[in-house]
Amino acid sequence: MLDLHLTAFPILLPLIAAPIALILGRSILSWGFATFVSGWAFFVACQLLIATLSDGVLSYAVGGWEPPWGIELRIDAANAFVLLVVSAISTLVLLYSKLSIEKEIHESKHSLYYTAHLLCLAGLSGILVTGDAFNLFVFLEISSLATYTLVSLAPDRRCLTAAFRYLVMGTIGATFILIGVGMLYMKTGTLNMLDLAERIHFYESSRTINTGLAFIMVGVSIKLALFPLHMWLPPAYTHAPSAVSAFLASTATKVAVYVMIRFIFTIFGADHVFNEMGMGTILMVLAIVAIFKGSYMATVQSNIKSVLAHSSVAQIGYMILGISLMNVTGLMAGLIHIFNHALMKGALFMAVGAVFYRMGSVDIKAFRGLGKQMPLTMAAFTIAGLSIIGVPLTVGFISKWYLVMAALEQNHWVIAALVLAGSLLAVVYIGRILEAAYFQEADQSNKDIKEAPLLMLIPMWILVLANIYFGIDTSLTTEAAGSASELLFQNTSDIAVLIESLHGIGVTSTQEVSP
Amino acid sequence: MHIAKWTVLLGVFWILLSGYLEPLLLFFGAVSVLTVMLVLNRMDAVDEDPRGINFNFSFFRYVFWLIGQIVSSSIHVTQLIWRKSGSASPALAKISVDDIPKDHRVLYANSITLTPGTLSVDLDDHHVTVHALQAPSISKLAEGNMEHKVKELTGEHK
Amino acid sequence: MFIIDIISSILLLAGAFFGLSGAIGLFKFPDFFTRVHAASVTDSISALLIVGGLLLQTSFDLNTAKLMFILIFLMITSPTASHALAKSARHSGLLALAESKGKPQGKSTNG
Amino acid sequence: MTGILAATCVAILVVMAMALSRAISAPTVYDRILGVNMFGTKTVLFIAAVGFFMGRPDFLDIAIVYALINFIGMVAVLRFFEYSAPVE
Amino acid sequence: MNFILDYYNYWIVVFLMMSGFYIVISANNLVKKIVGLNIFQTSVFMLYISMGKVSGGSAPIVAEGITQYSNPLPHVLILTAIVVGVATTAVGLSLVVRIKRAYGTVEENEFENKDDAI
Amino acid sequence: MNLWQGIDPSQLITLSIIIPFIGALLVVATGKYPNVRETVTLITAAILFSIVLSITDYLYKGVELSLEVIELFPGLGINFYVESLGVLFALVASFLWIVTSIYAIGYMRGHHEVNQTRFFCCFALAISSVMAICFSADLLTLFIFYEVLTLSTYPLVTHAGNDAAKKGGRIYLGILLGTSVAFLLFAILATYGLTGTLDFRAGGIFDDSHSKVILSVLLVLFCYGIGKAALMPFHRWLPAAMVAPTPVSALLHAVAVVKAGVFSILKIVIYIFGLDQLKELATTDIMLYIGAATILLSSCIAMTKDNLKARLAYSTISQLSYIVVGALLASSIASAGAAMHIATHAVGKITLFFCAGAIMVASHKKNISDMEGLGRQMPITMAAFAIGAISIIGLPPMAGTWSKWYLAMGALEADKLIIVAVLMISSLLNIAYLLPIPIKAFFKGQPQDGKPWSWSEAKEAPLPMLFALSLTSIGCLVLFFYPQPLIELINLIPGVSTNMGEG
Ligand code: NA
Ligand code: NA
Repeated sequence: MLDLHLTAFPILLPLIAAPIALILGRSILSWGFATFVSGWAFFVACQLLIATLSDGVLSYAVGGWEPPWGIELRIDAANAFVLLVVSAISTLVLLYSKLSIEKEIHESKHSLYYTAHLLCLAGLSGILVTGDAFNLFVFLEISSLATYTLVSLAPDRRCLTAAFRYLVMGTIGATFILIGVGMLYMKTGTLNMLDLAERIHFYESSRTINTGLAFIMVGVSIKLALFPLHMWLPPAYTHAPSAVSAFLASTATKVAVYVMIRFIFTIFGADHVFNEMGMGTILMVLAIVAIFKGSYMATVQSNIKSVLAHSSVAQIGYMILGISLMNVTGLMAGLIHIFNHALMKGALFMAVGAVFYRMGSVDIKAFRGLGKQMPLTMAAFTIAGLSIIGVPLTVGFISKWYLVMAALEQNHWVIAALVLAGSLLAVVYIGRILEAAYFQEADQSNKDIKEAPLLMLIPMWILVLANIYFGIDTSLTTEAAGSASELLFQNTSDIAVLIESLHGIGVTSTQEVSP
Repeated sequence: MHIAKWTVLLGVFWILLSGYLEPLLLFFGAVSVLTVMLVLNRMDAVDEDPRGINFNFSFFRYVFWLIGQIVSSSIHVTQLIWRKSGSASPALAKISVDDIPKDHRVLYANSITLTPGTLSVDLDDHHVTVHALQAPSISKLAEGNMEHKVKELTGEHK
Repeated sequence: MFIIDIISSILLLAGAFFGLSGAIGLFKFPDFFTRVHAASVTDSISALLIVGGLLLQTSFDLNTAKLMFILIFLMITSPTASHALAKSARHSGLLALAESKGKPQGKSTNG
Repeated sequence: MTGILAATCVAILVVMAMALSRAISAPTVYDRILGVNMFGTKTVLFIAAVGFFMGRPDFLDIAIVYALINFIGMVAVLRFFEYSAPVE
Repeated sequence: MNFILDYYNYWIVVFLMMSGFYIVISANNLVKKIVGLNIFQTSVFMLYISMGKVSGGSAPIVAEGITQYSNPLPHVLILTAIVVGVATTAVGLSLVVRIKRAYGTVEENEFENKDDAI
Repeated sequence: MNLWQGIDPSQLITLSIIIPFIGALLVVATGKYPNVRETVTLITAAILFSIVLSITDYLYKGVELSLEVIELFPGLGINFYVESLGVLFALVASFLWIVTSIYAIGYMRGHHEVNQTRFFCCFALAISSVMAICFSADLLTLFIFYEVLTLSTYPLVTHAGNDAAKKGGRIYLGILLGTSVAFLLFAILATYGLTGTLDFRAGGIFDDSHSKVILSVLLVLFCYGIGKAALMPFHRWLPAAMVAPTPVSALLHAVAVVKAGVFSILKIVIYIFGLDQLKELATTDIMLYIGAATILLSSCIAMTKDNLKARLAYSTISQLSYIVVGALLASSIASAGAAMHIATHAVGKITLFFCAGAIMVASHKKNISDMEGLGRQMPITMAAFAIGAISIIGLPPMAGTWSKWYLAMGALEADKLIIVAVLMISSLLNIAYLLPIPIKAFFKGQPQDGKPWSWSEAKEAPLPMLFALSLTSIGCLVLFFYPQPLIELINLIPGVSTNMGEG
């Protein structure tokens, strides 16, 4: 059993490192320091995942205050898994950003960038690790504020309006969550998630709790950019600095997906949220629309980062679809896609960032003929692109397989077909870019473009190779996501048992919740 | 000397407000007083130290007199308010402040403003521009009664 | 001790009365500068009386000191605020009713 | 005695309401500042009065803080108008 | 009628929330959007505080002779939420300053077409 | 002959997949020295063929070869198992890889094609994935390497890198990826959902507990999901891929791509559905008639094509449907015919493509109408073309006769007389669009002075190409006279036999 204080490390390390990175002042120093700290946080995340997989849930009362009064940090397979993803991506993006921000952020703001990045990491880790609903809101805002700052650091002035819109929508989302949590507290008198789970179901069907649920679901949907509340994402990811887009696309929305999973499965109980409240169908429909709208929009953009941003909207649709199917395989598909999508989008955005580093533009015209001039970058883009399409031997295939399998288990034949059709759209928007890179001649101006520097290629290719490795050896992802979804379904069935004992009636014949 | 006086004053003020005497809280008090002093010091470097009004007995007498003025002029203005509208005959005038020492002019202007009915709109080197609700208020002011009282404070009896 | 309550009530009610009349003056008076006078009524006499009334409620303890501080603070800052406001209005060219009606300015003493 | 305090509180509230309505429907911007400033200083009195009415004189601390903030706010607004003074 | 009177605090919350929300959506000026956001957040603070009220409970500051207090927890939570609100407003306003410098205006309809033009 | 006696038999499977892969890497490594690169390709091809031969030897000895590589999903992963149908395809592919490499060396040099390294590398990768398809033990492995084959051949199709290549590549990838993801993957997942397994098992994995309606739908999804079998209307990728140089067409048509398609259909029919299950499905006949229609229609279209490679492309589409029809007749002998047709068609069609390439290199002629009297300049090529044509038509003494014979017998056994008629008609059509070419080449366009033909007039293609196309044309003959080993191999396939009355 590892020392429980370790559970606080994922938050403390980046939080303390953030001001130090600012004080260090010189870009090279704060870069080195930030990368080191992020690497350390990743190492801790690994330890935590191993510990949760072997010993189950880790609980740590912050400041010695026992839950449900004090704030409790609870780490189980689900959040340890996502934490691993977030800290890994953060480290790689930091490694990558040294050169990338040289061309995109003014020298004087470099330390600020690293500080904001570390704060964002601290916030995200906090959201994942905390077991207290209100504390979750606070960390959510910490990470969001850092995100708005990060987005606003880009040279292009459109990042400012994008950041502002992101701030407005993000704050509304977070405030909705605050209202929801408030309503839960109003009825149950507690904020500890587990305590909430038990007390919520003491009431047959309380309007306050259901309203709270509605507010939370909408608030989280804004945060994870589920269609139609995704308006803020495309401009933000398009106009943010490339390193920031890489980091956010792979982590920020994913953590929000985790929050939705946590609320649905651990606190409210999937059966209540999906069947009694009928949110299952709503999420399912929105997810499918998100898949098609996101993919379609991606095919018509000329700015490649905008293509990837819209593609993210679609990929989030896949995750939510997985969750809305309400079976273990579906949830597993959602959780695994969090991991897989982080690998894909991270690599893609890094590749685009490398193109920007050399070409100074991310328009599709800039990609012409890059197949020859930046072979390694474009190879990385191709492989990650294939992974988005879901070609076998890449992680994309694994996610797609589980998702369609989950749909078929619930014999939603139509949905299974729609998911496959959706992934074909990815062929179009990725194909378009590859055609530009490999079949179109570069115009004269960029004949002498060289390959991206090593420091950008290494993190990019680590992600690309991970895209392939975890597409073949799926043991880690399957085990982690598997035990996570088992656990989450265990929470749900505990709640179902609780309901039964409370009301002495048989649990209504819910959708057969196959563990 | 100036710094010591202020430190004591702020310390007392801090304790008055908090009412706690535990060492930890006193320490926090000391820290906040210190910070304020630092800022004050920096500000002092900005403009020279004006000779403060000395809080002697005559000052308190003046204050009580002023309160009396406030009460009477307030009553006067209130009557004006309750009477039919249009009875106010506002007037604007400049009154010389040459005879009042520089550092007491602020007190003089504030006193004018504090007593309802008269309002010091502007204060320059030679005049204070006064706006009054009723024209006679200005002439009353011009008689110099308040001016006299302010000058008494400085101990220079003409 | 009964007497103190009576006095305190009187002061409070008087303070309230002056406050209300000042507020009414705010609406009745024709131009900005006259309204400043109405406002200063509430700032000065009304504040004096109300705080005075409250002072009588305290038994000479910390609260008394706090009330005194509030009173002193208000007495110093409200005239300054009114002055600053009037000055700013004047500087930006807002004509007082007196000037705009071309009335002879009040008798200005010795130059 | 508490009745009188209640009355005073109500009176102050009325004054505040009138000051606010004056601020909203004011012809010149300076009337608005005057209204808002008056609203601010009356709030100080209101908090103090309510404190005594509810038997919690420690509200005075809040009154003090509010008085400080109100004055600083007033000065800040005036400085802003001093430099870029749009006269409506 | 008593439905409104009994829950007057919640009506205030709803009123503030909707007006804040409306301002955020409809305001053209970015600063007004932030003002709207603040009103919206304030409504949530009201919601939390009013839920903490214990009938007959005094303000949750310990004082001798007072036994019954309102629930202090919502107040503490809202202290944090206020800090978060202030931080968000600060970031928002700093963005507005930079938008003003970059676009020369803070009116949303004006800088909408500035970018599409290039 | 079994050169690889020493090592553990099931490792041979790994070798058969890894060797071409290493070959591909070596080709890239030695890209700058063409001669070294070519020898590397040839050696790798030879080694591979020897490995496949030793696998065949083990198969005859009844040694079970299986290999579990890795588990992708709980209970599902990449696993290999050697069975006779797979060996048949592996033999065809590995042998023809050698021949095509020899041919390609001549063609690439003769036609001084650009970025040849990429060609040989992708060729090797394609073969590697073909080997994996041959020996896949379950539908998931088959699907994975089916997709890898599509992707590794995409750069070959878009070899020229110009706009036409891009358009061709777009149709190629669009249809193949589209059908495989939308239909095939969906069918595979549905099968797994229904039966809980994807393993190829003799007699099929479905049983009466599964609803016939769903199975019928699955059959349609599988048939159309395998776009490489070029069933109409999903056949347009094949003519679109004509943009690629001839060796690529040879690879696509004869060696790897289309073969993988029909091979997969046969495997699914035999090992997933099982022939007797097939009989009971409503859609079997529907797909059967679609296959028949494809045979006839594409033969007709082939006649209209003046461009030789286009005609050969449509000829392939129709020939592929022979195999699909053979499989769907749900008779053991028809399946035997289908399996055999894989080999015979491969040999025949590759000869024709080699000739087309030779004609292109030697006389820069693409259109059939310009080929009159070409026999005098290119006697060997034209002779080979004739042999290949006869084999495709299915007349003795060429290999094609056997497969068509068994197919006809199968049709009779399944008493589907209409199919017998279709086979007849299509053979006639084959004659119509293939035989005129060599005939006109030899007997038309005599020189005015009536001088008898002499070797001096010959302007043949480069030697390696000639060697390759004559080798394969001889192959057509050999397979006719000595079909025994092939027939033995086919009879090893469970439920498939070349003699009548086996049901
Ligand atoms: Na006055
Ligand atoms: Na706020």
